Amino acid sequence: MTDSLLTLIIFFPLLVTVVVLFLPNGKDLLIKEIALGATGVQLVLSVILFFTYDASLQPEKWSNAFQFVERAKWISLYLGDYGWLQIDYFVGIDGISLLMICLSTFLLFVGVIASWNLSKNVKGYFILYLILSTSVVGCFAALDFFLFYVFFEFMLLPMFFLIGIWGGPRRGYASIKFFIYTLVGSLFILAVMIGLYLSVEDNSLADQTDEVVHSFSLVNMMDGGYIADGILTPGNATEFLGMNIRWIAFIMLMVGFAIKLPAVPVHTWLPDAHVEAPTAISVLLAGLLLKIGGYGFFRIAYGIFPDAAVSLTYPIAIFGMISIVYGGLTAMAQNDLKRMIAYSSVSHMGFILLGLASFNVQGAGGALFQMVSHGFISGALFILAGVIYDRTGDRGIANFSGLAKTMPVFTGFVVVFFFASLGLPGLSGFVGEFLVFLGALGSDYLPKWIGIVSISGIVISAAYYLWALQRMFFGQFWTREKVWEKTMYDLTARELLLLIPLAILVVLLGIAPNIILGPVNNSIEFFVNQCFEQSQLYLAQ
Amino acid sequence: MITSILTYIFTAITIAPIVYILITKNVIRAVFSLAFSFLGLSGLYVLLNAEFMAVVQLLIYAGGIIVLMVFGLMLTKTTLNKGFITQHRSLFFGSLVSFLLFISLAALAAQSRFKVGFIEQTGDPVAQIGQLFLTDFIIAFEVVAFLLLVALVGASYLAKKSGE
Amino acid sequence: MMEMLNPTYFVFLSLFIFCAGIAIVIIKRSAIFVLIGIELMLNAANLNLVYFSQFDPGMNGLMTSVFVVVLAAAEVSIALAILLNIFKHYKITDPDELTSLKN
Amino acid sequence: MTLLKTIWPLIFIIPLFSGIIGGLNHRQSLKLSSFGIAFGLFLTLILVWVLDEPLILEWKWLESVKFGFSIDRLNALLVLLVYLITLLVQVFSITYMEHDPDQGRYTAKLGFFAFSMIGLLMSNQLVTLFLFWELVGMSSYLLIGFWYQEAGRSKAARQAFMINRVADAFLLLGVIQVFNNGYATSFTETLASGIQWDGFTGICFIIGAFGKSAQFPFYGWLTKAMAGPTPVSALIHAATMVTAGVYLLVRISPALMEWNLQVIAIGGAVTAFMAAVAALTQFDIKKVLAYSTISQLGYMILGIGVGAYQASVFHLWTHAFFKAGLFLAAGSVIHYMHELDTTKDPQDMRNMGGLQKILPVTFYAFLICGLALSGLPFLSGFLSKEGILTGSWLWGQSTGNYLVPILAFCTAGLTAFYIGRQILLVFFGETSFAKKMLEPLVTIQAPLIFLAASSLWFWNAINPIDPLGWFWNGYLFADLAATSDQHSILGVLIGSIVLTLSGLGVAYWLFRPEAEMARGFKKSNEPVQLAGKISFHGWYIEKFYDQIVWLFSKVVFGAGWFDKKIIDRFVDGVGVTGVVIAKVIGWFDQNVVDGLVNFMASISQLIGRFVTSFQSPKIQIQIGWLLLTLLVLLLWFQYLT
Amino acid sequence: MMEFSLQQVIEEIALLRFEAALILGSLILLVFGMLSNKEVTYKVIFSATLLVSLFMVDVRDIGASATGAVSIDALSGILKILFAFISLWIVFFHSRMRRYEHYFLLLAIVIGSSLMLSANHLLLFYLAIELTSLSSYLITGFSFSRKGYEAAIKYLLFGGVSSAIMIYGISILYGLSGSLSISEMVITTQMGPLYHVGMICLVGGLFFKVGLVPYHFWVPSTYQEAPTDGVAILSIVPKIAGFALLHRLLVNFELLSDPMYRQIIAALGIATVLMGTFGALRQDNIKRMIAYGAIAHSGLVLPTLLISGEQGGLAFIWYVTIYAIMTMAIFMIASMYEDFGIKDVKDMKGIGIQFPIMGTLTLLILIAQIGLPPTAGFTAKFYLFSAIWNEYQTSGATIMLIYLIVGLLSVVLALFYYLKIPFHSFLGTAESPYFGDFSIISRSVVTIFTIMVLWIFISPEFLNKIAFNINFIGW
Repeated sequence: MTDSLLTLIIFFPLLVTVVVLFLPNGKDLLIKEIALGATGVQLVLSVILFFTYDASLQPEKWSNAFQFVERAKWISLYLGDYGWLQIDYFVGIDGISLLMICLSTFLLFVGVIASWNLSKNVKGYFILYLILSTSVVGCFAALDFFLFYVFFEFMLLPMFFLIGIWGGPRRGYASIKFFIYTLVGSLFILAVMIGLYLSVEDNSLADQTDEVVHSFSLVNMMDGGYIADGILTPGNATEFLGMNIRWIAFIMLMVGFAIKLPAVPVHTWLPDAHVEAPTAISVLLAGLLLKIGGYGFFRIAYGIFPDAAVSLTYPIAIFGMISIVYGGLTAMAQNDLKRMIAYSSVSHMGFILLGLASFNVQGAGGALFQMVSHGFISGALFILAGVIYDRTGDRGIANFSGLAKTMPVFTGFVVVFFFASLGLPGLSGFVGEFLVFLGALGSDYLPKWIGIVSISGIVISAAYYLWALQRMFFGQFWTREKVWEKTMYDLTARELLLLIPLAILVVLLGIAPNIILGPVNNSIEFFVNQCFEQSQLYLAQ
Repeated sequence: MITSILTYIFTAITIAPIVYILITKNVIRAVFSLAFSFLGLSGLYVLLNAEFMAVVQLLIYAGGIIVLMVFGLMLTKTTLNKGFITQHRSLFFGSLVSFLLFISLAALAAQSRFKVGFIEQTGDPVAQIGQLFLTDFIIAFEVVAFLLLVALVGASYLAKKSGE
Repeated sequence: MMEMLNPTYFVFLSLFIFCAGIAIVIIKRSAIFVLIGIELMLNAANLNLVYFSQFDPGMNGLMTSVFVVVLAAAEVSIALAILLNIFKHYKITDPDELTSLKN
Repeated sequence: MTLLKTIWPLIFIIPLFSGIIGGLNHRQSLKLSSFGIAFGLFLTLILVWVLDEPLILEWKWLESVKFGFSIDRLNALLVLLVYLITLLVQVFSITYMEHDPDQGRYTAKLGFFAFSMIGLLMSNQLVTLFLFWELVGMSSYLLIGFWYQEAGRSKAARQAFMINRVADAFLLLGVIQVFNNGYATSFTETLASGIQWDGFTGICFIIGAFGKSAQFPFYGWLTKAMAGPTPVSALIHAATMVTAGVYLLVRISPALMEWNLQVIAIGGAVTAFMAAVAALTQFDIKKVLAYSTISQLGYMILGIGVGAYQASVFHLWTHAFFKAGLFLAAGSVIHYMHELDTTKDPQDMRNMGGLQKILPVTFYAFLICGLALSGLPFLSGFLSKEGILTGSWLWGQSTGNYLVPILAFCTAGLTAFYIGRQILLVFFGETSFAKKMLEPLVTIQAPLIFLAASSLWFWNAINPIDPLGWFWNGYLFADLAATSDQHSILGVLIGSIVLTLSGLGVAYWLFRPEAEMARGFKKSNEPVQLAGKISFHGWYIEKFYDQIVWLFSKVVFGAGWFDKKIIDRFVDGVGVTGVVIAKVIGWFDQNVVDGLVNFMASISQLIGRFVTSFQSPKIQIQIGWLLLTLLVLLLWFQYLT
Repeated sequence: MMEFSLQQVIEEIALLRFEAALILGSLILLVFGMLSNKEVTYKVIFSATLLVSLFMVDVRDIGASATGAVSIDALSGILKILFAFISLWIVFFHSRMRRYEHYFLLLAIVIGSSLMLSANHLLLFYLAIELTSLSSYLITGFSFSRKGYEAAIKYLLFGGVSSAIMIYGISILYGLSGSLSISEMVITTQMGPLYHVGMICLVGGLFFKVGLVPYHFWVPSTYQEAPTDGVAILSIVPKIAGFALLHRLLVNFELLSDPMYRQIIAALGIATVLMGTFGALRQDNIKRMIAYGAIAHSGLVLPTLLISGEQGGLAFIWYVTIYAIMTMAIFMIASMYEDFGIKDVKDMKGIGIQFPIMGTLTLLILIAQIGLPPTAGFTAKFYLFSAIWNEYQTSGATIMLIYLIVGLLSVVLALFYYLKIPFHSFLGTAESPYFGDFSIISRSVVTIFTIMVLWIFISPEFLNKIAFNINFIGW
């Protein structure tokens, strides 16, 4: 069972997709139930994964840092002078991907419930949804760059259509913008991927030992299995625009993933996409797709180019800082609740950059925790924004007032998640931020002022959340359209079902963050140490 | 000597109608002058030891294609008063392109060395041609037969449609 | 049979016919004219083939020219079949007035 | 020890439970939860009784961060105080909140507050402290904004929280500094290690403490916090929460550098003076008390700065009682003002006067507590204030810096004056309300009487003039008593008594019922001369905040504009993608679908048109192009070979 | 004079048994066509002919005939199988009462194309091209619409000029070398510069067949107006044959050793890619857009001919196979939309929502056309670009780098024009719902194609094996 557990988790929804494909059109409820079941199975399997994961593993190299590894030859091709090209089906997890997979399966499950009310073209929606869930999980589990890239690209189109068909009034614009931005980002990644595969050699699975075998194995890339004169081999003195080619490659990766993350100044697709996407898709967008950018930083940008990462901590941290502060400030200027939350995501994703830039265990752990916690919190926030939108078809902050009177339970949840998002200790949002600050201020690579300026982020986030809270939920009950007053009812059982687990998780993680950080601590430490050691090694070359 | 004179004569018979075609706007006259040109060409063929080809030229071109074109003209004649007069267009562009092509190709041709070496002809050329059709060129012969069938089937089908 | 003519003579002659065909194809407005131009171009090739065939014991050129003539006939017949239909629909045969297929 | 370990979690959790239980039951929630709190109080008494050695509890929160509590005598006593005041406030609220439909929510919030406050007091690890520090802030926010339907109140709640949040950011920075500089991360270890923190870390903590304890320049939030229900003000914004900063400074003061302590002393003194000045001219009954609280907190902070932290803790203790008493009394006044006449602002002192006869119990409670505040001998306030004044005087002597003691003494006089003014204006003179009302239920009276009674000296010390004779002094600072000797100095003693009396005297002279100012008071308006304006507007601290907020909002909207107009466009403007998006913006709104076509057309405008221009629909032109291309190729060959 | 022997003729015919079978089948079709009025009959005979001829191909059967007119290599065997296999699907096009002439001409195109593959003599070469061309002109006219005839006559005139130029080039080459056999023709530098003229004219004839710049003009209007099943054949079979033949020419005449030819061919290829890509951006008509896309595809196949060694051959086989599959699929889809009366992209609003499966299949096929994962289109482009990159690395020719960049650019831009279709069909809203449904047969066939495209991406071993089994010596 555990041998192919990962494959099962990844491809189970795809299997179900085939089933759904052959269902007749009218059976909406059945399709929803099937989708729920599929993501439920995925969730259960990933919980099993979480508990069977061996937390005590202390690897020495990346090649033995991964568990549940499955590897099979996929494409093997002789390229003449270039030797062999080798693409594997290669999946496996370490602590970082473990958390991401668990987060994904949970949010995907939640997302199905969140889209329960859907009535427009249900079948198409859930087919896309299930494809998306396969590709998201696959992305987190892939250890072959090519496989990663395939899953990465695979996400694009379902998302494009999920926004474009089931989205809000300006969905066309938003989806195109999302599509183009992400595509441009992925082209950067593609370029680096090709460069990398030309520069590495990996004979672990090949039959031919007399020839050079170029493989896409991320593990091999992280362990530094370079050929002597590859274009991206450390020590290669090739320069471009006055910078070492490895630095260039790292920057390209950073740009590619920063678009996905997103970091200022390439974040502008995010608010549009979020605002127009349907609720469940916003949840996934914020909860998962952004995390793929962060995960890419961990696994690919930092894992493979630690030397460049060490040398470029300063600008990365500054971009992180700008994202935190600037994202917060812009969030405050928004009049649309969803837009505000979207910008707050930009701000919170800045912490990931900052944490990674600090290059220590606290920072990296904080970044990882921030990804998980932001997944839950932003998911819940988008569900909450969706509640209002469901009732009224409007989300303007200025169009409502005093909702606490008519929707007390709803307001209660809003308060909890707003406070969680603004980093109230005791809720999960704080832990990530705290660790990131701890890392950033304790980093050997960063000046103090970056951390200090970033701390102002927690004030700014409090400012916009509380302001929104005051404007929308407090004061006399009022809505811009009289009709809405009648449609304003409190949370339904289904919505409670969505929000209560999220709230419990947010509180639980805030009080006892070690339940998820504990098992993966070895992985994070190994990640940081390995990055550090390899960076020294590479820089010496 | 005679051959040379004949060659020049036939060349003139070939070129003069072509020049007329270039100048004229009358389609029907152009078609008939084309026939004259072909006549000249078959004369040249005779001089070049290709009597069979000369006959074919006369039969198929002068007898077939020209007639076909005339029929075509008749069937698609637009209006009486317009007659068979057509117009020139892109005169400058067309002349320029063809003139430049002629100049540059001629310049190249003048520098080229063709594979010419006189060989003794044995036997009847026409008989040889007949033999070749059924030996070396058997495939081509059959293919062209099929091609004609295709053209026949297709053209008749199209023509039938136009008649409907 | 007779003295050899300068090869460039025939090459030039065929070149002239070929270029004249090109000029006709481009300049004249009538479809029939264009066909005439094409025929001239084919005949230019034929002239070359026949001329050079003298020096080839396999008579490849001569044979080829026969096939070219046949093909020319087939092509003209198809062209006319299509032209008839065009005339039926458009009442014109000038190809440059057929401009309904635009970019 | 086992007993401790058993009751400790109970003490910790009871308020939360009583809050939840109370919150579930709507009508009787306050009563129910009062029983819970009473039980907790009982347990705390046992705790205080049996506690000898500090109890430390720790567990791993993160790999490198511990989560931990410790219970020693200081926080046990303060927990007792929290319980006590909470109980009184809850009892008081039974009547006060009688008609409020949201009583359950009120109870829940109160319980949550008490829980957070107790957690704060028990915290040993700095992270734990910060956690509860923020929870306290949040519960304060929720309670200030309790009447959320009034826009002003929820706004005040937000502003109060935001000001706190700014200070909290510094506290967080300080905590992180402690971690990163390798200092001990808990109070007990800090004390044991004897390591001094660097000045920056100290300042971060000081700013954090100043924020919570409403010191300059953060004191503005406390006046805003008065938007909450008055019992809440009594509990949170007088007795407990605001003293968290004092408590924190008491805890960390051993680790602070000398100049840090000076900052504390000067900051406290300045705040004490400024707030006292501000209290002079207020019309709002609660605002006077709020400024008074700020001023008294300034005393406590000052005390820490000058090294008299025993006196500070003592003042914290006594102040909790008499200030809670004052607030509850004011609450009682407001409650009945509200019942008497709903048209007038029930908090405006200009509408009051002569309430002595109508609310006798309230009057006496207010009087006693007020005099305790002013520092009359034989009342608790005198004792503790004496300790601080003495400490400041000694400090002045040793450092040569007399600014702090001078401000402290001035404040003493001013305190007496403004509280005297308030008592006179509220309770004396003519009443406009004809009917005499019996003061009602025991739930209102009992807390008042209790608090007034506990403001007498003998509950605290036998000797009415020796602050070190505080009963709890030996309990709390047994090991320290020998090292510092701050028994009152005669000069200080006399000076403070004289100042107090003269302050009261001037107040009486100006505001006795028959005096001109007292009679004109009811129709008086905001002061117009400069000094009065400064005082009335609390040194314009809110204007100052407003300026900052205004600036901030400009930045915010600037950022919003920048994002929309510049970044979006700029990023979009880079590269092909950019042109696409830029065009999209233009077209999409009108016609989503055509946009795609159009922007593609515009990208490829030059190339595309050029390219397709060859694709003339005219066949002969096409052939011409073909031949021209061939010609070009031929020429190319001709020239290149 | 050659020795005459019946044995030779039989041998020659035996080498061409695939074509012979097809010709025989087409004649049977003609006969039955006159007897029967049922379209099913034509379809059955058509497919039976192709099926039978499939068994006539033996990849191992390599050689040249005694007369030198025909020569067969492994590549032509593979491509013949591909032709027959791809053409088979034509019968699944939903058609409105086609006559037997239609199928007969489709067969003629296939016959001409496979003859092209076998041609070693320039006469046969010319005849095969003309056979394909003439049938193509006719098939274009078989849409029996105004615009169809217009496209046909334009195609014919353009093709006539092209073939005239080609035969003129052949005549020049003949004059210079005295031979018409591709493998025997001896080219020496002493011949002088006219040789290049002949060569350019000759190669031009193939450029016309595959639709490369500057011979691409006929493509858009023909693809737009010809009957869709005809275009499907037209855009796949003669094009692939043309490329194979072009490769044979380039190899036999050793043109690739001349950097000048490489440069010119590469430059024309780049121009083709740009022309196709940018031209497609402006199109609204679905088939015209696909036509421009096909031009771009041609431009992308071209560089594989310039790359010698296994890489080039592999990239070629991959690209043309995937191109064949996805082009057949896309035209089948286009014909299905035509049945709804949809010819323009703008008419497709909301159709993907009403018919989600159809929309998804369309989308997947278009993704393959663009060359994105998870479709085999990506793999093909991947091999292609790898090969170009390798060529650039080894030869250092800048033009190959430019080729690579332009190729990548075309992928990006392809995204824009191809995705117009799913964009409209999914994101647009229909003014009124579409009536009717897609025929189940066509849908299943498209599904099969889509699965093929996906499956080859996931499991490329099969195609790799085929590609490796061909003797690439000489590529």
